[in-house]
Amino acid sequence: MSAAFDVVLLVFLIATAITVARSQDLIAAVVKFGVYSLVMCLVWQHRGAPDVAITEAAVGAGVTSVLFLLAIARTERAEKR
Amino acid sequence: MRGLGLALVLVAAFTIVLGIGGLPPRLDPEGPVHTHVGARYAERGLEETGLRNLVAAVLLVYRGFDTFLEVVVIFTALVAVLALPSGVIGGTSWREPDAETSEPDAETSESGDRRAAAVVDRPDTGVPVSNVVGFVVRLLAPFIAVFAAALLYRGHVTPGGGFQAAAIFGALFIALGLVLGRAKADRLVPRGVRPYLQAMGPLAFALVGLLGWRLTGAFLGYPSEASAYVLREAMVVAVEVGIAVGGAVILARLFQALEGR
Amino acid sequence: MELFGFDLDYVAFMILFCIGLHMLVVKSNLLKKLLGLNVMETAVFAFIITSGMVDSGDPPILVAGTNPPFANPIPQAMVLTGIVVAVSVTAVALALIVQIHAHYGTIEVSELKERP
Amino acid sequence: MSDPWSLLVPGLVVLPLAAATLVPIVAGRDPRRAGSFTFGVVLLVTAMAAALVWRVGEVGAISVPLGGWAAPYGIEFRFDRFSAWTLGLSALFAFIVPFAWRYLEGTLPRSRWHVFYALLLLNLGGLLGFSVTGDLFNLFVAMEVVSLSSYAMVAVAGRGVAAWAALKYLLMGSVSSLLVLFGVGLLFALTGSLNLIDVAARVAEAPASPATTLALASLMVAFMLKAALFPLHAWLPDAHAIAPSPVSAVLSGLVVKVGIVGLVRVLQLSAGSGTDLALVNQVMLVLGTAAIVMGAFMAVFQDDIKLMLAFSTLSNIGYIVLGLGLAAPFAVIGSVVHVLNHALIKVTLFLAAGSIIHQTGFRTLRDLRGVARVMPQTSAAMAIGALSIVGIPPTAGFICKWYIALGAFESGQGVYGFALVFGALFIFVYYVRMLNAFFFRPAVRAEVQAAREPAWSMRAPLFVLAALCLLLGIFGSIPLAFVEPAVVELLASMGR
Repeated sequence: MSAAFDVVLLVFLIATAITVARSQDLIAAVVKFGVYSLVMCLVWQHRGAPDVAITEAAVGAGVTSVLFLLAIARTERAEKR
Repeated sequence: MRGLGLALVLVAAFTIVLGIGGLPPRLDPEGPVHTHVGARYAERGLEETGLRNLVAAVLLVYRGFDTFLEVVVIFTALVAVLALPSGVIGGTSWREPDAETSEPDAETSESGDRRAAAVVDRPDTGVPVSNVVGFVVRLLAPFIAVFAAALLYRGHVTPGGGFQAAAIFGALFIALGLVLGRAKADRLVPRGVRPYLQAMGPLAFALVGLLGWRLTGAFLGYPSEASAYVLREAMVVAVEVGIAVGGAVILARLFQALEGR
Repeated sequence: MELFGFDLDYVAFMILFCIGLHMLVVKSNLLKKLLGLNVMETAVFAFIITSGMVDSGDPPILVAGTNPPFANPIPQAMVLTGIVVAVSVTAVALALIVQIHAHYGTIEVSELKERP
Repeated sequence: MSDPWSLLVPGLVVLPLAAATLVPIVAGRDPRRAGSFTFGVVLLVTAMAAALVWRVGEVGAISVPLGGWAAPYGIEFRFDRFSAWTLGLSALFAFIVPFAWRYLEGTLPRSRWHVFYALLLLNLGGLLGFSVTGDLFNLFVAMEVVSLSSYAMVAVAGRGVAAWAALKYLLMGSVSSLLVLFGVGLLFALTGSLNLIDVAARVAEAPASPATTLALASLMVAFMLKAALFPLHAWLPDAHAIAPSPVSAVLSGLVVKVGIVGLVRVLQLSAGSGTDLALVNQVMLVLGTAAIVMGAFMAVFQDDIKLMLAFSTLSNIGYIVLGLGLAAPFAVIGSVVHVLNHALIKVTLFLAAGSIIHQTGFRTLRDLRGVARVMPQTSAAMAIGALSIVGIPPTAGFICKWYIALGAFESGQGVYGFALVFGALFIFVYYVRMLNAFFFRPAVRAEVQAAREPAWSMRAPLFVLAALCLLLGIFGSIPLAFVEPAVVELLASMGR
């Protein structure tokens, strides 16, 4: 059960990372990055690191995403190809 | 670029796979990771530091200097952001904004720079916040503050600690700034005390470190006798509060600067 | 968990590292590059944390209900520091990107290279 | 009473960092006070470093367990003969800070002066921490303090162009930092320890594994990237040329040395690891030689004097790496001393170039023709710096290169000795080009003819630095003799 959960989390993690890389709308990319960070938090919680999980949720997912969104608001939203 | 990128990634993947294949088996309680330094922390950490959360014990007591430098790093980030020319990144002065009208160009900047700066208009940050959001933030603010304080205070025993509290305090400032408007939010932390508050993390460490040297003969040492329990506790709390307050103010100011204030 | 003799966690983090590296090298958009750097960083953090795990171990918090063996606290402390460092670097990079956009009007490397 | 020496080593690091947080408070409404305060702090740090160097000469390496936790359970600071470089480092800051007093006028609005000084102090503190720490993770965090303040200092005075150069520097620097972190994490997974000496011992005990190789390779590539060793140098020229001149001096003279100090650490780590050291040395020899030649080659075609100096840094990093790669006593001693001597010379050159650019407003050789007639003193300092860096006896640059060349011939790898001499000739060419333009060509710009010598606070540091370039050449055997025992010990641990 636990092992299966692990595998699902890891696969989901990789999938989110790929969607971050692929989305051309930067706001979407940042939101997906937030999701990626939150999933990473779950992984860490699961690996016996609750301190790091809380920090990643607050700093990695929270603060980083907000700072990114501010920067997007002042630059461009679409990634050009 | 694309081909080069792919090649680089493949080389990196290949090297890493080769390398991590040679690591000792993970999860093995007899592996080197668990039998050396970590084992001693697990055995004697509580007795030596008085902290039940061993991560906090490592961060604050065993490897306090790392955390000191970490606090210095986020302070550096604030200074770095404030170092950028005004007009784009806001709030270049970390005291009251001086009446600086002329901004001489650097030896390196070109005339184009001046033009660009003139064209840039301050972003529109006066987005009205909906009543619902305003209400919810006001309602939750005290609870969020209590939660952050609890994370800080209970950090010895449960997961949490200075930085997590800082992030949440910082987020609270930011949310209140959006809801209450800038003027009121600015009054929450008067400008005059900001230079002191943002310096609190490194300063708390430096002072506690000096005190520790005076008491134990080692910089950042904590008295270990049972009788000095209260003093030791006070030193740990001083450092944690320094990290939390300093960190929160720095995060809020980074937000403001990126927002263009 | 193992896969072809490799630890599954390590393999997953290597893949994440490579996705981040690919974003950093190939993407032309500066914000995308920065996101790639963040993905890489998280992958390295995950690697470090995972290396400190122990079989059926509890988090390293000595309270009622947790028993040895404990996960190693040092990698966790390292990663906590690393996360704060990463967010600091990201903040500075974002400020620089805003500055670049104000001056050049673009944040695409391909276009930046064409301008003086 | 506690032992004061145990406070002095961490104090060396904590003092500038804590002082940096106080700069805005001290500056108050008068930004000039920030400069005097910073200068005071730097002088104090220099005095502390001098006391420590003297002490090391008397009693040998000082090891300070921070928090009283003996290694490997806590962080250990080690001040040994290699750490003598911290004295030179803080002393050079003591020249750069007063130079910046007047330089900042007209370069940076007053409202940002204290930010600039705070960044300088943070940079100094990080460099000192990086140099004295004996702990791998502490090394990483200290390096981040250095890097982050360096990125900011590149962008501090310019607008878009500088921000773009700074961002390129930041992205490269972050990759390098990440590789360091990865390497440290791998080493921790292998040994369960973070203390440098302990890790080295445990790596030596353990059977050789590809994971060890990956960790060491990752660290090595990371530090080569930080040192801008060819072919990982692409970020350097822009960042160093666009930054304000005192910053260029710090970056080119001191910050790139982070990579070199790191490389020495990795060599210490890999001494017993079963890694093929001969191969590592071969790689360093080839890259070092390539860096010397390419740096010189690219510098020849530059017209911008600061770009020229930036490319010359590439060559000199090449010399240092070449010396380390030769792994012969003479060569390594030469390299270790050249870390400091190159810093001294490069700071002299960048400050001189900064004065010239500050006074005339031009930065290309074409525009600056004839500048020596109106600024003879500054130009003379520049000339002394140029002769030093080429390696003309009796200057500071000569003795190091001489030792490296001696090492090459002594260890039977004379071909690298010839490469070194050839590189020096190449370097000679472009410095002659520069001096020729300054001294022997008629001025083409009216502004240059109208220029004057800069203020005394800018000239005085330059004179002392130029004098030091000569003195360290004449009395060059003193630093060489000082580091010799440490180098011999290092080489012995590597089986040489």
